[in-house]
Amino acid sequence: MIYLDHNATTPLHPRVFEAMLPYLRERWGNPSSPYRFGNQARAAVERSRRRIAECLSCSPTEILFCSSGTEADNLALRGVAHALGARGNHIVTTAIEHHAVLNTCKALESEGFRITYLPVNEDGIVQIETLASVLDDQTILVSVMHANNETGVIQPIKEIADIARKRGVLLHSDTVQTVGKLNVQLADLGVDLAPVSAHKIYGPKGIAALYVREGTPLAPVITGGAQEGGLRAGTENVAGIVGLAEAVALAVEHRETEGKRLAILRDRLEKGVRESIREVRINGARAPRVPNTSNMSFSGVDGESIVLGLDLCGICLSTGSACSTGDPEPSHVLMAMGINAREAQGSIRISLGRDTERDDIDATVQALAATVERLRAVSSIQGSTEPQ
Amino acid sequence: MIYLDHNATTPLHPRVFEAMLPYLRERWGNPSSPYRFGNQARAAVERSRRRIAECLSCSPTEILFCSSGTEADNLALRGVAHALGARGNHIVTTAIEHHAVLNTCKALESEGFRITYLPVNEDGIVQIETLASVLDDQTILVSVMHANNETGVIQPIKEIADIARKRGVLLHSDTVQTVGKLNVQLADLGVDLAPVSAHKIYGPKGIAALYVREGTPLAPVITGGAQEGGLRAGTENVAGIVGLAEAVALAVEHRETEGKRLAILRDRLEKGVRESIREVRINGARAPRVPNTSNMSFSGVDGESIVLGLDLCGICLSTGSACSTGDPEPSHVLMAMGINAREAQGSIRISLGRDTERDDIDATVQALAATVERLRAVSSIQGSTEPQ
Amino acid sequence: MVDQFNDDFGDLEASFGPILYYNEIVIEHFTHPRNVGELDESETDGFGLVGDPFCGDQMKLWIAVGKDKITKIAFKSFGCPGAIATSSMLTALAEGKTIEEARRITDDDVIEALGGIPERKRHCSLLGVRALHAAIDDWERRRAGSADQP
Amino acid sequence: MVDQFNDDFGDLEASFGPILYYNEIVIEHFTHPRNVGELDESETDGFGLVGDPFCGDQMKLWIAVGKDKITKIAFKSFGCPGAIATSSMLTALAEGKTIEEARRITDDDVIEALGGIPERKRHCSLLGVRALHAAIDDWERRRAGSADQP
Ligand SMILES: Cc1ncc(COP(=O)(O)O)c(C=O)c1O
Ligand SMILES: Cc1ncc(COP(=O)(O)O)c(C=O)c1O
Repeated sequence: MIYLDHNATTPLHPRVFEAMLPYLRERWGNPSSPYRFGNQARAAVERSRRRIAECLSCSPTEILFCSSGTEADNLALRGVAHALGARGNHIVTTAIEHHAVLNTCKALESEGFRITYLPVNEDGIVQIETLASVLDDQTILVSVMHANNETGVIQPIKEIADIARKRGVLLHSDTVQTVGKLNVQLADLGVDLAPVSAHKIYGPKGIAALYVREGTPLAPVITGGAQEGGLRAGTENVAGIVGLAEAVALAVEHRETEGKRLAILRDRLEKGVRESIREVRINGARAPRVPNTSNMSFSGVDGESIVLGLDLCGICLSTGSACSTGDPEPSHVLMAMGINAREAQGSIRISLGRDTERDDIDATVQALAATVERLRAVSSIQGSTEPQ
Repeated sequence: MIYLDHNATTPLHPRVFEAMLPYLRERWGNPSSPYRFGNQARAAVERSRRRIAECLSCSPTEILFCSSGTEADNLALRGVAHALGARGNHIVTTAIEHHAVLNTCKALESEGFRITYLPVNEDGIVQIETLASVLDDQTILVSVMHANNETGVIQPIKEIADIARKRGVLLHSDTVQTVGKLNVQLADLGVDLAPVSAHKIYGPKGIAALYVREGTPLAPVITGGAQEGGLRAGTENVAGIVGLAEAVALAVEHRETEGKRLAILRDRLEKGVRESIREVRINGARAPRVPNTSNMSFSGVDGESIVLGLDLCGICLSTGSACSTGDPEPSHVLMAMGINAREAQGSIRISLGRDTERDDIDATVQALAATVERLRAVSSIQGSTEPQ
Repeated sequence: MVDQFNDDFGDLEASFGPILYYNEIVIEHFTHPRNVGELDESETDGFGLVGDPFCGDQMKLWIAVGKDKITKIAFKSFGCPGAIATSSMLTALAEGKTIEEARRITDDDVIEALGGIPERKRHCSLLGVRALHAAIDDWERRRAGSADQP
Repeated sequence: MVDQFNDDFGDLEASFGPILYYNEIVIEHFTHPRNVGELDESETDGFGLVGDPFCGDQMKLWIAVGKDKITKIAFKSFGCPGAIATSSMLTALAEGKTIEEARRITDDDVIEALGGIPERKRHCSLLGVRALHAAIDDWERRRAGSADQP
């Protein structure tokens, strides 16, 4: 199997698995229990928190554990909205956010919040010129992702942070796809809230963290016991937390060398595809991108058909974000970039990872060329020759 | 180590660990991915759902996965409150619920919901005579736990369900402490919502399920992708889900024999304590209780001091629920039963489990007697001889 | 290779979440669709073009009719695997049938012949049936047109 | 046995959640409290009884004073390990001290002598200091009382 969907999920790194094992087997105490066996589990949680904080340049008390990138995004958005709802009801986000942010904004909209969706240009970059003008005295939060999960396009977070800070507005940035891919130094980045999801960085599924800058007002989404300073109740997933810390450490440790390696492979992939398949468009190619992601549109064919065709060759890739797959609507990210619905429908995302080798890339180019050709022979739409 | 805090958490059963392993190692796909490697993970999730449904007598579509018993309680309470908020704003619960329910009710109170807390009698049983009279045409939900986590006292859920159903009010029952201890047949029990937490039944931490009876209106707490029918977004914790299913199956399989075994050990413990320590009160002893739990008050000594004293002998037990430990307030459960603050302060919970043997019980009785005696020698309060 | 994955699946559709699981017959029709192509203008007796505004799929279908029977059929489809496989199966079912018989082919017939397709792909099978009806209508119009001619 | 667990702990207090981690000195004073007991009415020069309404803890403290020095001290405590250990350490610090010196003992002195106690248990250490002050006040009252007498 050639797996090229690392933006959807990644395998557990053996070192992460090893780190988790003692907490699945011998050290299974409840971190909130008052005896030493519980303290042992507590120590593991707090050591993990400290480790993650060191890797991402923040203070341990600024790291909250929760169960997924999605939950972290919910805690950030709902948490700030409910903490500051009395001060203002306006939130600014973008048209290209992950559904974890978009659908949470929709939910907040139905609670009475006003949401502004910033547009992106054809390269997939958020138009920050408009940001300053949409902020008003009701604005409590700006949420702009660090890099897009479908295209890999990096957003100008520091500039956005400057604007937000000047206006006294909090900034959440969805960093789920950038930890381990970009140099995420939270203190530097200028954001107030940022999630990390373990399963995107060779950690386990079911665990994540939210960075919450010191002093950021936040209401809990899940209430109950006093865990996580009362901001996220529920018995801690100790093994998961230890795994997350190990995964973050690995991600930071290997970021530079892996990034360089993957950028070369990604470029090889795109060159190969351009050379062997006509009428292909690489979405976001002109923008700065994370090194592992490539998003392509093939005119006249359907993305799902390409995915199945390649699956039958033992190659795993997807049409876009995993959680919207099976959804018949074309990618909201590509549509926001001005790509028409039919072209968006013919798009796939290829995301490389630690296990990706040069041979995998070459085999994928070949399989992709053959599949697209076969599908185009079946297709009732002849690419650009078809009047739309 | 003698571990007698199984109501706080339990070790991972080797069979559960074995069941999880393939999903931590080889089968790490994202269940929402459109290729077969993703389908493999999806199949594991759906098979687990079916298995749990079979064990608990409900339909697979009535089982939602989430990350903890606490989250399941939040989803039940907030989910119904937000789905039915337009119809009514009154919720009835009890004074002895777990903080996952109590603090969520408090949060809903600050959103404008009205909460009625039913009292319990001195045996710790909810006074259902008062239930019918507190229901009004604004009542949308009743939440009464199946058995209390501190005392083990079983609540008359079927009678409560009859009343709730007659009045057309939904019923949530916190079954976190009863799955595997009582015969939880969800269809029979008459409840509309009920949680299961894996780590209480020899499963992993960080995974749970909520039973939601077909047709029960529910709003999501965590929004994003389309996972769990849109009711709980976030990439699924596949290994955790598989582990939960295995744990539920084991819990149901061993319930009867384990229950009988533990009831005998629990009775031996209580007899031993009564015989070797004066001025002890077994809280809830006259009520029907789950077989593994015993809650005791020793006059003149502090619960935390007993816990540390026994910890130093290698025996793990606690003063009450793990998530309120370290909290200086005496147990709200015991206080609700009419026990005064100082006596409540001198209480401990002993909860037995699969690894508990007769020798452990005898060693615990001895250590407990010695510790209480030593602490009473230091104590400024001489039990009943002390005027209060 | 398909089999390696198949053992895991039962009636998964009943539960939650997006499942794009296609069975082996569907996959076979997707990888080797029957009657792909176009008929020459000269041999075309009916043509249908339909689109699914919901998912963006599109299908073109050509028929040649002799003695009220569909003697030749060809299609081209733009769409997901479900669209391609159902298009293919529809043409396989329609070929050699009389116009009357062909008109009675339903989307359920197509799905049954394929051994089922994912619930959320059922609408794909309508595309083929609609394209066939459009082509038959076209054939009837053309026949009426030529009959009108002196 | 304590050591087996100790290696894991640093400055855990800085982070989240209830941590009831006591160091070895605290545990030693908890398991072997100094000066436990009561002084006879006859040898008691001062007595203090204080309670912590917040946590329900209670402490009784007796002193015997000779030449302005605390010659004997005894206590009884109802409360958590922190309360017992701080009570014990307070008596150890106060024994042999002059009244003046004893009055200057602060809760921080007690905590320092114990090598620290959990943040949320700091209030326990106040109990001992307050009980000692109460006993000294009582001693002063008694002395004033006997001085008043002809
Ligand atoms: C940008 C982004 N945000 C949030 C998420 C959600 O994270 P999780 O899968 O851990 O819920 C994802 C992954 O799907 C993502 O790519
Ligand atoms: C009755 C009850 N409800 C809810 C919970 C919370 O479950 P979890 O620890 O999985 O968050 C617990 C356990 O602490 C419990 O005993």
